Amino acid sequence: MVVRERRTETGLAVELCGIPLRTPLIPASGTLAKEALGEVEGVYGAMLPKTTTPAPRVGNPPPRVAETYAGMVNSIGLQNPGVDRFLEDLDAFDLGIPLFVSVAGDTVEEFGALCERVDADQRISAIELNLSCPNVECGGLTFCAGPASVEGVVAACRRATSKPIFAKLTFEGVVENARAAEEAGADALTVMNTIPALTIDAHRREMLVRGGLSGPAIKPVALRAVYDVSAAVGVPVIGSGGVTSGADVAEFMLAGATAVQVGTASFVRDPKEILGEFATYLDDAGVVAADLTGALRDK
Amino acid sequence: MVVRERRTETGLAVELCGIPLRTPLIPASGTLAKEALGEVEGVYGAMLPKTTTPAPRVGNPPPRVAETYAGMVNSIGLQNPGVDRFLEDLDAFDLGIPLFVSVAGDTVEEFGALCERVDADQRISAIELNLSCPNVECGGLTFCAGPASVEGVVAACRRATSKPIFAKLTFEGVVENARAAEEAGADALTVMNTIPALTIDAHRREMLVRGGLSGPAIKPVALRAVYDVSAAVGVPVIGSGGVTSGADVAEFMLAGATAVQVGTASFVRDPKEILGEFATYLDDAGVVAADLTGALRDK
Amino acid sequence: MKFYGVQVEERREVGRYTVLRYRWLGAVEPGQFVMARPAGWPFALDPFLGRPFSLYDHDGEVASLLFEVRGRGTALLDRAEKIEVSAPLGRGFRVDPSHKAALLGGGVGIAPLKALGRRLEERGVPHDVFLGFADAPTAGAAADFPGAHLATMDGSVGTSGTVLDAVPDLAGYGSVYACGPNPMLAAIKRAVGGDRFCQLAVEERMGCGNGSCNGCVVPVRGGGYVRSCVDGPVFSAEALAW
Amino acid sequence: MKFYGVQVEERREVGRYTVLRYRWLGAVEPGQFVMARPAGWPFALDPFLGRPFSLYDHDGEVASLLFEVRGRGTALLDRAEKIEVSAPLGRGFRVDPSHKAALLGGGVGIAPLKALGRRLEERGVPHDVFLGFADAPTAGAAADFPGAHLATMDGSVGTSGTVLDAVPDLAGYGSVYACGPNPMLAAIKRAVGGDRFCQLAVEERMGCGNGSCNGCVVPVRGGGYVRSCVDGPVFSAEALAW
Ligand SMILES: Cc1cc2nc3c(=O)[nH]c(=O)nc-3n(C[C@H](O)[C@H](O)[C@H](O)COP(=O)(O)OP(=O)(O)OC[C@H]3O[C@@H](n4cnc5c(N)ncnc54)[C@H](O)[C@@H]3O)c2cc1C
Ligand SMILES: Cc1cc2nc3c(=O)[nH]c(=O)nc-3n(C[C@H](O)[C@H](O)[C@H](O)COP(=O)(O)OP(=O)(O)OC[C@H]3O[C@@H](n4cnc5c(N)ncnc54)[C@H](O)[C@@H]3O)c2cc1C
Ligand SMILES: Cc1cc2nc3c(=O)[nH]c(=O)nc-3n(C[C@H](O)[C@H](O)[C@H](O)COP(=O)(O)O)c2cc1C
Ligand SMILES: Cc1cc2nc3c(=O)[nH]c(=O)nc-3n(C[C@H](O)[C@H](O)[C@H](O)COP(=O)(O)O)c2cc1C
Ligand code: FES
Ligand code: FES
Repeated sequence: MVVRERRTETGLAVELCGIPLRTPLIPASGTLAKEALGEVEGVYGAMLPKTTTPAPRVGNPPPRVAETYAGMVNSIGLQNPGVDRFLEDLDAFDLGIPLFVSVAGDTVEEFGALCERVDADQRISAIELNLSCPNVECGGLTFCAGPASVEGVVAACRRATSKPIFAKLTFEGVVENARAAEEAGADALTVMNTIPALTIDAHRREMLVRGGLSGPAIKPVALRAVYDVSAAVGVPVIGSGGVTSGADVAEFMLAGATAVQVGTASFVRDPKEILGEFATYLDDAGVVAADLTGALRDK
Repeated sequence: MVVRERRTETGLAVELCGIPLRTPLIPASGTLAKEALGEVEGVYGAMLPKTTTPAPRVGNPPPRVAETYAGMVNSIGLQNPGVDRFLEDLDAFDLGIPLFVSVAGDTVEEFGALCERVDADQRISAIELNLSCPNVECGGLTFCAGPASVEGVVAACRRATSKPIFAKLTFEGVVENARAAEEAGADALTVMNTIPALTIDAHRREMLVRGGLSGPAIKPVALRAVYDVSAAVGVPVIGSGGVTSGADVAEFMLAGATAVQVGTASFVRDPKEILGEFATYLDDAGVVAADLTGALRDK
Repeated sequence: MKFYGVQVEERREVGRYTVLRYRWLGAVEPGQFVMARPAGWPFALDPFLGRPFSLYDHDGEVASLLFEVRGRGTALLDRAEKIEVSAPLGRGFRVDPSHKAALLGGGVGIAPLKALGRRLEERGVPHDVFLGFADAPTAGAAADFPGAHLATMDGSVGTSGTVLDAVPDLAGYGSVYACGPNPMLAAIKRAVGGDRFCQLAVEERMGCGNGSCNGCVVPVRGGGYVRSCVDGPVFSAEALAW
Repeated sequence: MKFYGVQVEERREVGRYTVLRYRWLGAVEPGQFVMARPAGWPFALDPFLGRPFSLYDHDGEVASLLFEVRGRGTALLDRAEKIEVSAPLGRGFRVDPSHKAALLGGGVGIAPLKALGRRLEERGVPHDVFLGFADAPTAGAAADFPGAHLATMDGSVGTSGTVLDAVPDLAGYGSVYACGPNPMLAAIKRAVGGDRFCQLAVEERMGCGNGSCNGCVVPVRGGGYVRSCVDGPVFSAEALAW
């Protein structure tokens, strides 16, 4: 397969906050289980498990997922075993590539404590702050809505760890929040999380899922956010939102992303195909991945 | 066809701000040209042409539209002949059903002046304020971003006209903006406009269209906005965003909408089919359209 | 999730349901499922998510799905000549070799019972099959289950009532296997009681099918939720919190 | 926009292009186009928008489209057995009966020239056809235009250069009809000059095809834009601002 070729292997490499990535692809937090790791061998440049929280969370009652036109709405509610158990089981995600973790707290203090906790762990190369999960009201939109709260959380985390911090932002006010996160010392910005959405079963006349929209449907919105944010800040941007094909990966990098996360698409496609398409795109264009970042504006 | 049946005809009727509508469907502003009126006979409960502005606008240079996954991004730039010429030609949109007009200004004064101008015109039963066009920077997100500016514009328009005013809102901060618009005297709220988005041609490495995302892709986001807004305000809500099928119409009404706008879908389907599906839905469910509004919460 | 494009070798209707056959080599456990959808190019956008379906039957070379057209996904699948399927997923039925078995299926919940029945045959485990349907048209699917005892809600075929009403003496069975809507499974669990071997195949809405999305959870005893796509879809009755 | 589901009666390849034939009764003007896409149920999501294609040929009963596979839309259309098409749209070529005509097509811009050629035949208007292509493979499409003069950018077939280079004496034609990429049309407009009858068929990206979205605009003399789907796609050269 294309990605096995030496030339392409090299052509796929990028660097994120000084961390070398074999490919610019990263699994979006919450979309790749350890049970599925066998399917993604060779695809990703870094590993990123589901967000962990201070205490265990059972998550929301079903139904938790519903299909929408070219996308899905989910309301998982950050189900996770809590940070202690999470760190115990973390070795399962060791694929010999850089390991990132995503953390979410309900308060500034919790975020800080989580980072302090993770800071001590040598296996972990960077921390993504989930500032934007739309279905945890406290840790979500309400709490992390504005630049002030973003700045507060990131600053607290900055004090708590020397590891690179990625602030994962939601779509609302993304540019202002991005500037605030950079100000407060974020090393990179993940743009963006799901968009608040709702699905209804017209025939049963009942609400199905109130949560976040993801998948191809939101790609143009995420692309706009990545483009605007990377124009407004100096730190690297990690693109997330609807990446489904190799061309999508290229579009996000052209828009300004240094690395790109694949989430929902991995539920409906073999991620190897996405990397293969991207490698073919690079070969056809005669460029290497690292050259693409922001190449749109340079034109 | 189903919609011809007497019973269904009656079952389709709704009332919006005291204005009786034969069906709950309204063409979304900017998505139905007079050249296409022949195709929509019998479909809509009211007519709503493209937004007009004080002076003529030539609009943005092409490309203005690009397809996305289950949607499209447009950047028309409010091309229109200006309010004088618009009113001269308005008779072309007289289909014997209530006639609404959409107006947009770059300043509070312009909005007020437009409403005053329109107020004198007996053909017009209501005015929609386009507070949210994402590709007119001045009249768009920057100018009309927050509750304060929304309140300012609506208040000025309220003073300028006794006709019902619909404030058309964008997705960002929609609930706060909805409350502000109601406070300032809006008679109804149109929720929502397109979502800021961007498309890129990866192979040509160039930007295609920077504008607003519409179509099925955004339906779950609009549904969430309609649900949250109708829970927060007392005035009727007009749903807009991705309505593509009869079931979609039902979902928006169940979420709280009194009437529903069909935009992008009319480019790719015969709107008659959408009304037909909705009429069949009503027959199967044994309810009339007016009963659906907010029926989700009542359950 | 990796999807494999396969040709629909045969499409037939049984009762109100559709049966699609496609070539599939490799092992399949009774109670396992696949994610399926009509083929797309190079990926499918409509429907976007795969849909989970029990493997209805498999002879080592040809697998089949039995499904009811409910919404867009199954409607499109029903029209498809080429479909995309995942490999067999999840944990199937554990078999209790030592007791006479009752197999209970409700509606499309009959799907996993065919392969299970064959497995029990092979193991020489005596068993009876009981199928519950809404009405006569759907009950037509029983044609695929010779000798099965039937019940219909409207009483038009077999016993009047639920599949449980079709079982003369539930106590006479040392092990029970069931698949159907959650309320039916809960009723069966109550009827069987805690002391007997009882396996239930659940049908939750799914996103990914491989454990990644946490969308398909069922509540378990002791609190919390587990993912039915990797920890199920077949569970021991006592493990479930309903 | 109303789309009609039609069966693809015949699919053939000419050069690098695909020709699809489908039944269509009713009048068609040379230069008119349709919005087309593969059939969906009950509506299409992939691709979401129809794609505009000139009506390549029409004998009163069967219409055909000639297209190049560029992206997802044409790739899917190329695979389709059932497609959805709008009624013929837009303003076609006005015909100048009184002068010898030159028909110039570039790449897929050759599509509307076939029906136009026939129309000129019927009217007894003498005309020559000139076709420009990138290379020999695409030039294979000229097989559908017996007697046409060819040019290829790589010089592998016919004159080396653009379609204009294939025209020995442009001044010898009282009227000019052309279709192709905007730069080619602009060059032809310059070459022809303002004094002669010159009709250009433009190809802008479209959203709706019926005038509703204002997406397909071209700049016109005197400033501003007009919609090419209703005011075109064929324009008098002097009307365009390029
Ligand atoms: C492990 C497993 C095995 C299954 N095996 C079969 C089978 O063998 N045959 C079969 O016909 N069906 C089976 N189902 C159910 C099947 O997945 C759904 O009927 C299907 O997803 C509906 O898709 P749709 O797009 O047609 O309907 P949608 O448009 O998605 O929904 C239409 C209706 O179907 C209901 N529905 C949607 N998803 C499910 C679901 N997962 N379970 C129950 N109801 C649902 C919705 O509530 C809605 O009322 C199985 C489900 C699971 C989880
Ligand atoms: C009135 C009219 C008549 C046309 N007639 C024909 C015809 O007879 N045969 C034919 O092959 N094509 C014709 N075209 C062009 C055709 O519409 C595009 O090639 C098609 O829309 C591409 O769709 P896609 O999804 O495959 O490509 P996309 O994925 O949409 O785009 C792929 C590439 O095609 C280019 N492209 C997209 N749309 C257009 C467009 N409208 N015009 C030019 N380039 C475009 C894009 O820039 C991109 O580089 C016509 C266009 C118009 C407006
Ligand atoms: C089922 C599901 C679970 C998710 N869980 C998390 C999570 O735990 N933490 C987080 O930061 N983002 C989470 N997300 C958001 C994704 O990481 C991603 O940002 C978003 O889905 C947009 O990307 P996509 O369209 O490629 O999926 C989740 C998304 C989905 C679909
Ligand atoms: C091509 C196009 C032009 C539009 N022009 C306007 C406009 O002039 N004024 C306005 O208020 N909204 C305009 N809109 C937004 C629509 O009215 C509608 O609110 C939005 O598209 C979401 O609905 P939809 O998904 O059904 O299209 C336009 C949308 C499109 C696609
Ligand atoms: S379906 Fe995604 S975890 Fe089970
Ligand atoms: S394509 Fe919509 S106006 Fe021409």
